[in-house]
Amino acid sequence: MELNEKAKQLLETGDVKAVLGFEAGTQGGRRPAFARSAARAERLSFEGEQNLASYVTRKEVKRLGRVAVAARPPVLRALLQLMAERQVKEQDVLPLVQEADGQVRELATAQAMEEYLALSPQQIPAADRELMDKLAAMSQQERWAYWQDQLSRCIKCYACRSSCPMCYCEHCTMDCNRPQWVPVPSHALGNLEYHMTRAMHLAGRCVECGDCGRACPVGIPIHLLTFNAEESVHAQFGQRAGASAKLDYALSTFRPDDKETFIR
Amino acid sequence: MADMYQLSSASLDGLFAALAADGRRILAPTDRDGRSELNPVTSPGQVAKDYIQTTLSAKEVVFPKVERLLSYTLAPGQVELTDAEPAARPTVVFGIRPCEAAGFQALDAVFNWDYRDKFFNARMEQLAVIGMSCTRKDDACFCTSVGGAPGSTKGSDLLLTPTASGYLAEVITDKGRAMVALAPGLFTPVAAADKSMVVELPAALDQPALTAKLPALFDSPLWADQALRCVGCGACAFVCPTCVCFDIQEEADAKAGRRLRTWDSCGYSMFTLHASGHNPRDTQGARWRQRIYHKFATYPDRYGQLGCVGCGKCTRACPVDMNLKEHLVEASQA
Amino acid sequence: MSRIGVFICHCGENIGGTVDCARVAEATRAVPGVVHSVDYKYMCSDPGQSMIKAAIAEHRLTGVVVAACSPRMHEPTFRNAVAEAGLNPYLCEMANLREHCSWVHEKGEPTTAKAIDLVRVMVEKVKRNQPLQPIQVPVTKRALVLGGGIAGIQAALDIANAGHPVVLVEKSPSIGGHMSQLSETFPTLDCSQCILTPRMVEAARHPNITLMTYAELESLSGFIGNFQATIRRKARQVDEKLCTGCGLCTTKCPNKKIPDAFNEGLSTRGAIYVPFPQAVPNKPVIDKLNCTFYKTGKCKLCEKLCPTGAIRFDQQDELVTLDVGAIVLATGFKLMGTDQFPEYGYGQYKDVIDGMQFERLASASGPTAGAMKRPSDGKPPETVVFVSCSGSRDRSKGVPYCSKICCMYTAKHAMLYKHKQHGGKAYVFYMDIRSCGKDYDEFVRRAIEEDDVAYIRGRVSRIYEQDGQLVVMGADTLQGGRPMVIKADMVVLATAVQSQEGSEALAQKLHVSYDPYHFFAEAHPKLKPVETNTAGIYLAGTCQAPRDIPETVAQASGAAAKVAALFAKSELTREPQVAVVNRQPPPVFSRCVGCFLCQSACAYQAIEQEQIKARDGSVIKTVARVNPGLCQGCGTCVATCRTKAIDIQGFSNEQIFAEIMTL
Amino acid sequence: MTEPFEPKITAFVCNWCTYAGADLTGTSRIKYQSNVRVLRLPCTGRIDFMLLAKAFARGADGIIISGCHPNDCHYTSGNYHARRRWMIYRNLMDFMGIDTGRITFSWVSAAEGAKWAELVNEVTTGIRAMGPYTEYKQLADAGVE
Repeated sequence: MELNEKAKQLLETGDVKAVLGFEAGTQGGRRPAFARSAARAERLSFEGEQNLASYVTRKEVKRLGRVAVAARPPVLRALLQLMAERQVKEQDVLPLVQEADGQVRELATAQAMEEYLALSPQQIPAADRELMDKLAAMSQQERWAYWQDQLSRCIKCYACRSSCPMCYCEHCTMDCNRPQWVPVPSHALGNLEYHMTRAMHLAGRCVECGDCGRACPVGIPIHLLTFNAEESVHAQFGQRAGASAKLDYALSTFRPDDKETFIR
Repeated sequence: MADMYQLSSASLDGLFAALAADGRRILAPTDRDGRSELNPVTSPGQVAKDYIQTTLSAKEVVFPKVERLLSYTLAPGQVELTDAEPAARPTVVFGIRPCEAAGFQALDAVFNWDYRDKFFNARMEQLAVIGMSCTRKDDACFCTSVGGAPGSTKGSDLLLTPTASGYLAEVITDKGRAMVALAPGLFTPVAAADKSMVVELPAALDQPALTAKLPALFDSPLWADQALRCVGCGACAFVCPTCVCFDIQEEADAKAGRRLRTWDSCGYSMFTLHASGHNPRDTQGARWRQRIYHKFATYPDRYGQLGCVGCGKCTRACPVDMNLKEHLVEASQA
Repeated sequence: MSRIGVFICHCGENIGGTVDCARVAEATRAVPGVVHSVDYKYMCSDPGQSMIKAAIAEHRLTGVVVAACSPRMHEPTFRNAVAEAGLNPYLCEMANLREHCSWVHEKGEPTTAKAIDLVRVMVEKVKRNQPLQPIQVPVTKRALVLGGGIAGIQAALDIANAGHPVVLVEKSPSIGGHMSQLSETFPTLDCSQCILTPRMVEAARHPNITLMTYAELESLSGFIGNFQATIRRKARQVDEKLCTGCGLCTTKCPNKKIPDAFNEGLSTRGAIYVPFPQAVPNKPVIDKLNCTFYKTGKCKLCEKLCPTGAIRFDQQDELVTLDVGAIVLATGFKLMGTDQFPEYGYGQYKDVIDGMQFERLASASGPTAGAMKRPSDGKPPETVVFVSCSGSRDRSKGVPYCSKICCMYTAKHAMLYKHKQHGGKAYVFYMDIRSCGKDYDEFVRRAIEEDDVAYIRGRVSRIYEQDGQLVVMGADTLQGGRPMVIKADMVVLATAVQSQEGSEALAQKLHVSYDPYHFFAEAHPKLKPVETNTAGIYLAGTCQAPRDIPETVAQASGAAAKVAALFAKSELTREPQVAVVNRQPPPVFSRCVGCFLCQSACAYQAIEQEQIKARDGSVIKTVARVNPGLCQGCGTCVATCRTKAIDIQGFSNEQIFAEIMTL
Repeated sequence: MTEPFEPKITAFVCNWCTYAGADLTGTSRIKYQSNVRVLRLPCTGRIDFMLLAKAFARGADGIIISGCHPNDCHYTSGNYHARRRWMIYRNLMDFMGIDTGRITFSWVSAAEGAKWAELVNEVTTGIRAMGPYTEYKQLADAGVE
């Protein structure tokens, strides 16, 4: 059974009010698509890249009622993290995964999601890993130059923030103006502080889907920043975002024997 | 009618040299890992080959993403203001598409509507546009549905159209004439315009009809339905050649500060948020509708022209492929 | 628009000698918002303070910066002055020109420049200060004391005598604790029971004290002044109201072979028993593990015999929840068992006993009625070896600390032995003698000089049994480590004092921190020795660290005094420097997204959930709320909050941000 | 002849340990270089990483962050939370090419007046040798037409 048939079924039985998957888009591309009727469900499939979990926290989507979501591991991780952060309730989403034999399986409970994820190792795409290593090998000045060049092209359209499943805050730090933590204008300082802050706010919360980088209209690899933050959390504290629906946030817990090398 | 010339591919070098010699900065599409963006160039060789569009629009040349309006210093009981002077310099934008070239007029409509914007005008005066007719198109293109054309001269000072032997150069304005005058030797007059290489793009919708029915569609569920996919970022607005919304930001401490103008977008949930907490456009559906109506109802209403040139940059930049053409077609069939 | 007054103090020459105060005042005048800026010799002096008060009135100041010494020194002084002038005290800040500037830098331009910066920073801060009101928290004037030993009894009596109700909870069937097991007490050698039992009775009779013996704390919630404690009253199987304490049941119980814990296993008791003759309450309890009925389903002899029908086999544990305003922890200690010493026979040798067992042997109310008889064969021991520091100060035993009481009670034991066993020989192996305390060293000297107890400075390496005797192998380090071999009839190990069973679990229930050995941790080792890091919970006695009776009693009274002080007012006042969660009018309500990542960052459980509801009662959103009674104002939650929805009064984001922007 | 570069050092310290420690430096009359400007916060746990970024944006050439030693936190665990935050933030800054050599983290207790003086002197001397943090200062105007 493909997603479209499963979707029809779920919509007809009323198990869900909408099914979130992918459909054919412009220039042979794929894009997210909502189906709220069996007719619309026809075009749905699993084939697509965006992390659909970023939709389930939107109030317009919450109003639809329970939604089924075509889910790859990053989506499941995002959903679990969102549950841990009390943004989504287990009963409000129905993740659908495609088994090796093509069958569509429902992962109705957080536990089912956790078990499914346990079998799919999380790793950064080779190309990204390569670039991160390349950057790590550079001198600090070279890295500075690299990011200044990249970020100079940022226009602060916030496509990265809007596409991120964990950037669900109704009132982002960027929108705080008493004080104005981060300059709103997209100048060098505004851009640097925006991306730095975003990365820090995703440390221990980033599910490494890479959607922020994918969304960037000018092609800045900003996902590497959140990857870096997430990876250093994992390396130093052994925690991974989205591993469980139980909150385990590295930066609001501690161990008296946390090991660092730089504090005098 | 405009005077027309033949320009050989080779003589572009000469043209660039002449423009540079005249002290003009040349901006043209260059290639950066698969995307093309507008950058300073000195020779035609640096210009990207067979691009369809740059990601960002040329509007940033006259309406930069961040510009200083004024600065000030504070002392007890006194404020000292210094107006900013736009650092406008002679600039030629080379090779942008007719759709995008047409966009400048939509910007002008706002910046010179009830108040003449010093910064915009200073930059406009220094700007000359050498457009380049389209020989290719993609699924995002729909200029022909909004009164434009792949070979349209609108908005260009000089329009180049590729031909078998080089380019057809159509001089549209005095600014164009002045550029030709910089290197007359390169331009050979021709009688007939050969635009055979210009791509065909059938209109996708009847825009006047759509504009006419929009008022009736205002309360249609269509917009909310289309907007379900929208993630509410500002990519579409920021790459748009005609989107003109800006925010004024103050950066100051106790003793001094500056006032900046920076791009803004009606797609943001906080764009219309009131201090009271009330938000007249509190759903993405309402915001998406605003975007369409602003361009296809309000603009014609107020400025007698459309707020869209059909370049499709928004569609290409959108992280979730909110295809504008497609949505307009859907609306006109609704 | 703010109207800030700045007052630069010379502190005589302390600041004035290094910093050009006049220039600082002048430079500050140029800062927007500053309407008054002066310097003066001594701002903290009366004229100095009056100067500030006058300026507040004259210039209608909205904020005051006093540039003088450290705020840790004079902040209260100046805030009071400001308050007396009718301005909210929290609109006054201090710039530290002395400790952080004039005292640490040379006279000169850079130092004055720094002084100017420090003042400007505070000006920008105070511009953004909010008037704050001290936080009032209601107080339930009833105390809970956990532990019915001498510490708990003393604390309970003191609080009760101060006029406040106290609930005294003891997990065993009787109050009294370890002290009731002691024979005599050092350094006076007066009988422990004689001085303790009157206190026990007083506690039991006191109108303000409710005794809950054979009970334990089940759970605790709430915060200072407002705790809810749930107590489990374990089933005695005896109706305390009906029971007259006649003792018929205990004497007739067919089951006689149960080791008597009160006598440290040196005697036996029945399955229904009273721990000791002077027990309070003097009511028996059925030991369900050993009672024949509970094992076989038959017997119930006691029930048949009981003249008042007080035996209740159907009795169940009951849970009672109490509102209390303060808690005193007095849960005491335990002694390390002799089985922890392989080198001394793993506790297998009957005649190798610990200090508490010796107390029972020496006690007139003990199994031998105070006669010196060794456990194995009841033979009077002619030679007794006492080994101090058994386990204490020994990392290999996991006890690096000194148990503090052993030196003294070992001297006491040796004396008691000598007094009871004329001609007997007493040896004491010791590392060094710690007898600091009133009349303590004199006491030890008496043991050595008058009762001629042989003190040997050295450790005992091994003890083994050989034809009815114990061979003690040690060394005398004062004689070049000369090997010592003593044939003894009994050995007394002064085993280490350890934290009570279950201390860690209890600490976690109470959110009280504890040390690596599970002794409860005081809030400050010097200045808050009876407080814990959880406001409203206090410490008494050996649950905090090993200590002797007088120290324990003193600390118990200290804890009681803290409780009495807390109960002196019906509301307690706390500094308003606490975190607050952003609130806004609908439809936003709050910037908080309700992710509650802040919750686990709070060391004080101060972050609660608050449901924002619509008129119809439906929940619109759930957001964080900071309980000002619990919040201590560290601000960790503030730095954790992504949406800047939590801020901290007095060190707000706007204030700190402005300070940075000034530099 | 231009005058020698004097670095601007911003220090973020907790109220209970390092601020008190710095007070002790004063009462002990131990001298140190005057470049540092101390900002007092209740606890290192309160120090939002963005405050550090702001100090750089304001033109600080060096930053000191200091609080109670592990186990000594007045608020029992604020410094532990801070430490974790810094461990991540420092990595990120380095990855973005920010010069982590310009930020010094330390534990200075209320009893370590001398350590505070040493710390400030070492940092000041070190940063003076490194020169002004031009790279970061330049951000202020870059990207503004």
